[in-house]
Amino acid sequence: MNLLVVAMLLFSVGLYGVLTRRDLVAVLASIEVMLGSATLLLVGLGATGEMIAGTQVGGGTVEATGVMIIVLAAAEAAIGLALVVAVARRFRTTRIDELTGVKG
Amino acid sequence: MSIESVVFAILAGVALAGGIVTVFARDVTRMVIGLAAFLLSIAGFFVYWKASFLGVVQLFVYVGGVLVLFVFAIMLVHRSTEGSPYLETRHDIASITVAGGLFIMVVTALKDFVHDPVAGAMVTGTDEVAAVLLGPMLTHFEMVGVMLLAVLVAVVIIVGGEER
Amino acid sequence: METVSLASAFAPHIVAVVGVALAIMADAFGRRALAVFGASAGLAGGAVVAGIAHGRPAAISGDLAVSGAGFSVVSAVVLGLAAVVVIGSLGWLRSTPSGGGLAALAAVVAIAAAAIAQGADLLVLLISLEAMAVGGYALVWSARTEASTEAALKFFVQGAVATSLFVLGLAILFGMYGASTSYVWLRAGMAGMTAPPVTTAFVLIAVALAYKLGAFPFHSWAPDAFESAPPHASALLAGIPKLAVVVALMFLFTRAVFPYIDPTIALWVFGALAVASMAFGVFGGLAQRSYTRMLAYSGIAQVGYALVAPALGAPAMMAVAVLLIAYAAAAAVAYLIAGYVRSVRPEWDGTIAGLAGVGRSHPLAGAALVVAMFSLVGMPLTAGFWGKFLVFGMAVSAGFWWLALVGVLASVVSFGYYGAVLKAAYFEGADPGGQGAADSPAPETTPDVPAVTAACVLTLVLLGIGVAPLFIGLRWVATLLSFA
Amino acid sequence: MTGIATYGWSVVAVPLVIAVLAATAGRVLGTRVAALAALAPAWVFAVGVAASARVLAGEEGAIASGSVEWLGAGLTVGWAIDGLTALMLLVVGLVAFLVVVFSRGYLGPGEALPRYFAVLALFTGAMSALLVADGFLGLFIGWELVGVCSYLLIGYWFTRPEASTAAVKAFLTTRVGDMGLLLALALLWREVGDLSYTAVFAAVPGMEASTVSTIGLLLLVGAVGKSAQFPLHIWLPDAMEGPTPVSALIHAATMVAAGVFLLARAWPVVGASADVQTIILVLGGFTAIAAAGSAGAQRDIKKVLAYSTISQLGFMFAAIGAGAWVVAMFHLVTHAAFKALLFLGAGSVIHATGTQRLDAMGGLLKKMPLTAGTWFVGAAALAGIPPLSGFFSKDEVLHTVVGADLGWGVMLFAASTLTAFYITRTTVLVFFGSYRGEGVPHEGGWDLRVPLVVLAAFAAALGFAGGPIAELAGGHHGEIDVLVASIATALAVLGIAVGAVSGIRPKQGADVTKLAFVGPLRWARNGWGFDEIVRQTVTRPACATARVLDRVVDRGVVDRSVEGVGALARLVGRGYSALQSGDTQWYTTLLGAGTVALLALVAYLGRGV
Amino acid sequence: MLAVDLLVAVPLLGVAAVIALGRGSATRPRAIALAFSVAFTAVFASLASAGVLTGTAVDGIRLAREAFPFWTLRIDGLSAPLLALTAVLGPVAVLASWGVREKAAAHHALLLGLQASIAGVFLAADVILLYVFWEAVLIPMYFLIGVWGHEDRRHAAMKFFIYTFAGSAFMLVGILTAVFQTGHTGLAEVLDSAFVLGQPTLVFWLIAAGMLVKIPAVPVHTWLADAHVEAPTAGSILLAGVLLKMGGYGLLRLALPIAPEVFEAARPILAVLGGVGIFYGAALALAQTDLKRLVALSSVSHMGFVLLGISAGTERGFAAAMLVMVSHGLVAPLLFLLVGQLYDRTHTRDIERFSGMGATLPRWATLFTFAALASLGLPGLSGFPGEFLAVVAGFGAWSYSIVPVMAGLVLAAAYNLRAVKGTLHGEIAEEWAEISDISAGDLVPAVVLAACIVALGVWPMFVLDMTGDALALIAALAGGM
Repeated sequence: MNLLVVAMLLFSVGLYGVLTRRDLVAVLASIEVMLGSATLLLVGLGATGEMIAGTQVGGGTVEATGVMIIVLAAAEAAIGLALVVAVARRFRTTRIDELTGVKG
Repeated sequence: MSIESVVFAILAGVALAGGIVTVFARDVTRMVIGLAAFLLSIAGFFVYWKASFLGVVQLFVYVGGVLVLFVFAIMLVHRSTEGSPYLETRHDIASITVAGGLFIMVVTALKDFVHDPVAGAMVTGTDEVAAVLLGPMLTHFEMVGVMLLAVLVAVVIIVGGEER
Repeated sequence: METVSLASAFAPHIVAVVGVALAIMADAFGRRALAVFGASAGLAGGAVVAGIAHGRPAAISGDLAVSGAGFSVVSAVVLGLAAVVVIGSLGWLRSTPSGGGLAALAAVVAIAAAAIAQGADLLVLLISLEAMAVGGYALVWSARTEASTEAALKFFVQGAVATSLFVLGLAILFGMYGASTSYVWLRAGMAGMTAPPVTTAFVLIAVALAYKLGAFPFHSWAPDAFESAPPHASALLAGIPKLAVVVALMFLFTRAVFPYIDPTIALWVFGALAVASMAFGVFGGLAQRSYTRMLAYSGIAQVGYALVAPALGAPAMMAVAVLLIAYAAAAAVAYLIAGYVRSVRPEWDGTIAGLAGVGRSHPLAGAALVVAMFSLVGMPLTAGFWGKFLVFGMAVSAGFWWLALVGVLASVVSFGYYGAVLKAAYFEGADPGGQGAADSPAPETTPDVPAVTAACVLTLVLLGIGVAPLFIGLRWVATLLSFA
Repeated sequence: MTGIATYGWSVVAVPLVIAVLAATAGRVLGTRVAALAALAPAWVFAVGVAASARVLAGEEGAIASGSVEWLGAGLTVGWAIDGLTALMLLVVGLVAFLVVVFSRGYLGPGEALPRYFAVLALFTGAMSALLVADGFLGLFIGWELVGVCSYLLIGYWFTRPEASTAAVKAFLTTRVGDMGLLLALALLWREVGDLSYTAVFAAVPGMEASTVSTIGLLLLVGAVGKSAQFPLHIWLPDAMEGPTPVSALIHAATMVAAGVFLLARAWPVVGASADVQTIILVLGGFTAIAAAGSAGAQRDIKKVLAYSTISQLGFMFAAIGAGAWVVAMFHLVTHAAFKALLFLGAGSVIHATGTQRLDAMGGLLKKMPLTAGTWFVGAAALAGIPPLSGFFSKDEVLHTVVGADLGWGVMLFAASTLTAFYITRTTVLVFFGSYRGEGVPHEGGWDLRVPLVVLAAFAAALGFAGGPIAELAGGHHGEIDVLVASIATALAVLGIAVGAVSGIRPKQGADVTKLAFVGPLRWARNGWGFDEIVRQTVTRPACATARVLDRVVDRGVVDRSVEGVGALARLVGRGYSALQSGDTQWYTTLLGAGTVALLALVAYLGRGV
Repeated sequence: MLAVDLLVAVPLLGVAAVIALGRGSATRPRAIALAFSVAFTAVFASLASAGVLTGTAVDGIRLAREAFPFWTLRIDGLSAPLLALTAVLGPVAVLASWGVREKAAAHHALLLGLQASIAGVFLAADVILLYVFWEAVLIPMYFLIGVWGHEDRRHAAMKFFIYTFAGSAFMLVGILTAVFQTGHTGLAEVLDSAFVLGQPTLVFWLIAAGMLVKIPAVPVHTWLADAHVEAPTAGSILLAGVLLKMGGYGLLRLALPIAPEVFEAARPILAVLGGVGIFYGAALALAQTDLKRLVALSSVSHMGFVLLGISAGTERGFAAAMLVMVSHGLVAPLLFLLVGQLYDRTHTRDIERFSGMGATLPRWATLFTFAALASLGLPGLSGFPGEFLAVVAGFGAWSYSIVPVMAGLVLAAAYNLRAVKGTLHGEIAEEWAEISDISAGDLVPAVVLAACIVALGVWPMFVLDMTGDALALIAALAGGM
């Protein structure tokens, strides 16, 4: 049960980071924390060794799915950083609370 | 206090510490270190659960790739902005309730259904993973390929400068 | 369900990917026009292939994709509509730096949408959502203005959070029940259980999809993104992804994975989202002065009407498909016309009032605008009417006449802003007898011909679907879009 | 010759056709349009004569009748000519013909003649329709058409604001009465299911008393409206704004008599309930005395005659109230003759002096001997001097009313005295003393003089035709009551004496009414102030409520609430769009909050499982 | 029979013809439009041979063999008189907009489109088709008011559209419930299997709400005045002439038969709405200074009689409602035509500023007086039979509680005559001394309407023969006499 607690705690901390950190890069870091903790939970739950519907729960597919998600997270980080760089170039700042031009 | 629980505790501790430092660090470098610690602990978990291939992938992709990406971004970004690398956080009630709420809701929902992973339960080796990746999950593999291609094109367009 | 090979299920997508590759290469050599044609041709090819496949009854192939009947039709519509919009954006893409790359990205978004519409595996869904999101961020950013950069970033941050929620939901489901992320296996694994973890996963995945749809309270990205994005990009991003995601949502929640969840939960979750989105979209739209931002709010309202379907359960799938096909086409027309007006009136400040006299000075664009607006309102003689007729009809026959009444009254209030566009386009300008607002075209404007042609093609589609059923009934729609 | 009576409907059709011809071809005909218009009443008179001849020759039942299903089963429009109708056709035909002749001279060439004569012909047709109708529906159609013709003719000189106001006032007041009649029809339709006279009269015994008296009362309301009895009499004095020949025809002889004709025609219904009769008696008596009083104080020659008409109609209503509708018809006929004569006489005087004010006339006996002579015959007949027609008919009225109710009998005696007083006063003011107006008054042309002579002849002779008139009307002719006759005549002489004294005026410029009690005189002159009461209690509040309803209720409440809903929607919209604050982290918080809310909702819903 | 379908097809062809041929010039479109609207009248006349004038029902050709055949048209006793009215008003509307110069092609195309959808509403024998045409009517009207209207046209067009669209929104939910619960969309089948309906009260009142907004009944009438004041003459003619009748027609065609017992319970409410409508409309009209607004509010009063007639629940009452609808369909357009012609000359509709027009415009004044008398219900003109029958039927059903209706009738006389007095009577205002009387061209539509008014006034059986036994069937349904 404490795997669930650890993973969800990390997820919540990451989410809190996203919601409160001033700096864009820090927000990205928090997003990575969230995705990492979600992956951890996925693999952790997968590794319980239960037998469901005749097949070994977990096994190769869990790891393969893990790999897929890590790749996705990396892609996410890449495009995120690209956007952050674009914002930095255009707005000369990375403070998220100054980016409120578009509203209404 | 079996060996497993001790290892688990250590890894969990490092992960939590890394996460918290990443989120609450005042200084950029301390944040990066925290992130590195967090990612390493995740890799540790995977290895601890015998998902060694996954651990290695995590290590290479994250620690090697993404972290370096972060460092470059930070250098790129903070060079162009005269702002001090001082990062503050805007603590407010709404964010705490949302984050905490999510935690409480999910944990209460799952707490009596989830069993802790049993070390060694996942008897997988690299060849099983390869067999799965190139077997039933081949389609996912190719789709991820297309997706990465898209990301590549997008990043080049966004950051590729004006000359094109 | 006789199985059909996985390759043939994903055949349309593969054909389209060839187009993408072609586009990227062409752009590399600086041949932007060729890139646009390549991407559009790829999409069109994919649409044709999907169209051919619609004859077969719906079948899950290789545990990953479902094809045949309604699913293939939706996939064909998605790809076909995207092809038209990409060709329609030729003018814009040719004049903007790295236009070819953007065309490729637009094609990727369409392919991902088609994959979502035919997905029968959570991971396929996740990867496609991610691909569509990435394409979306780039397209929104491509206006290269301060506003679009900021909007793209906001789009990204919320997208990332939504993706992580999706992964969390996937983790719970896959971790606890499935030997694989495929619907078939998940359903076998869960074997009818409705334990709290299942409902939690239900909510988390629903939230991720609702975010992609732009339903209230997950809508915040839509107004900013669609207002600051180039109108041609919004034309692609506004309607097509919503159509695919709703079909996936209906298939996932009412048929494949969660059919035995207590119907009141589905009614309450989706009903609440539906009514909230309608209210927010409709009333929010009234307060808008900018034309594209108003269209974004109207998108939220249309999603509200669409989310009535999942609240009713599986039989409403055909109805919501018709509703959103009509919306996708109408939204594409509305945004393409915005692109056209911007090309003809460079001094247009993007406001609805700024459209003064467009109907009189540009009859074709005006006519397209009229049909699009009336289709979005749901007026008879346009496709939008049949969408609402079927969805609210389903609601009424399920006994929720009040839900239908809320929906229909929301459409009435929505005329407040749709009508304002027509009012500006036709009633403004001098009193009868005067020409429209001074629209002597500035010397160097080149009218965006591809955009208005694409808009007119889609207008004819809207009118066609609107008038045909009067004569030949709705049976052909039922057979075409049956998701049995 | 008497065959033409069979075409009952022609009495309506011919005048209508002539009216259309006069209106369209009027421009071309010039003054000859009068000749064309004269054909209409001539035809009506001819049919009347033919029909009367056949009735007097003893032919029973309706001479010519027919009906057509106008609005579906039961609602038929029919026509039939019997004795009563024939009598009225005679009266209408004759007076209308003479009025058309008189109008030819009275109206100058510059006037819009086609419009005048077309409406006059239309009026003849409408009046005939009313008379010839064989059912209440046909009667109602004629009734309303006659009202409109009166409106059009009163407002003939529409450029004069007083004329157009008077026309509207006339139509609205009679319209109020018509509503009573309409309600009566609705009630009859509900009770009987068929509006033709025969069906209604057959059904009356079957109905319970309260319904019959309600119908009677409602019919009375219609009659009061049309015959300008109290309280709906206020329009007649103002109606004098119309051309004088019109007043002679419509507001003396024909239209105002329609009320009496209605009560006579519907006698089986009206007579069936005693309390309706008493109400008619009281109403008639009161109107007679009150109007006679006002007539005495007027300064305008036509207003005197207007109040006189109201008073004489009051006599007829009293007679009907007393149960003798035949006597009322007899008095109606004689009154039509001498009152039309007086009006045309007044017309001739106005034509000559150019004014209607009594204090600008005087001494016209020498200048207009023929008008004066005919006027004397009319005035004497009105006053009830034997052997003129007025004496006989009024005597019979007095006889029956005294027989029914002594109190009201005495009132009528006083009224007839007052009648003698005001007609003599007017006669003296107009024809004796010295001429107080400008210019040189002289007799009119032949078309002004001939009608006067003809009418004078009838006014004189009709008294002796009591028998045939009564027979036509469907009743029998009573003998002269010597006692009543002698008292009446004595009182008439007294009235004449007092009238003569009050009529003598000093030379130029003296105020005509320099009598001691000036205050009550002005009160009497404007109809005992009743006109003002109605304006304060009905017309002004009606317009006020209309304005309030429009300004406050409609635009203020109903419309504003509709526009308000729109504004509210916009307000809510502004609130929602403020939600889009532009801050990324607020957006993401919203997303997170939504997720947590849904999780809570699902947990709450799933708690039972 | 093909002719029935032609009634919708001909105006649509007209729309195409006007757009194709008439684009450039300002005079050609009106000629084409006139040709096609007269053709519409001719097609309707040809239907007379099929016995339409004596109430026999004629079916349109059955195009679709599908199980969901929406396109089924039918003309019967209930729709024949109103179609006849449309046939008369079509050409009149075109003639009334003879002077429209700018965007003439679009104007006449919209007029013909409006006529097509109006014919569609009255012919539709399928509930969905009825709703489609019901909404389709709004589109041309919205543009007619919006583009060719007067100063405040934009707000008026928006208010008109949203208000009636909201009404028909309720109606749509009612129709959806009926269609999806009975499983049919054909009007006959839906009515036959109406017993299946879950909540008949709900369905009745949802559909009736749409109708009451359209009639308009009193609380929901404020859109009418604004729409009329700002609409161009041709728009007002068709709006007052036929659009208002769709409400009454809908009540008899759809709302009543679908839930007769609910109608029985609703009759008192309808009666009150009718009575209040008559009195309130008349009182408002009395207080107006704008001539067109006065005529618009008089329509509210006249349509109150329709509600009164329908609320009587008997065949007599329905006949009265039909008569008032047809008569008002002739009188109101004539009034709007005349007011339009006056506006073209004086560019104002304010009664206070007019005086003595009777002398300056004799021909116009005669027609205006004629129209005012027809409007106040003078016997011999079309207003009387309908209103008389409504009062008689109303009295039969509600006895003495219809006294306010009597007051309404007196007020009707008051506001009509006040309008005549205000404009025609009094000294000749020097301001308008030199304006010219209406030309022969202007006279044609006015005389056509006047002739119909007299014909209907003298012989109302024209309409009652046309309704045949349709009203009796509905009355039998409603349990009335």
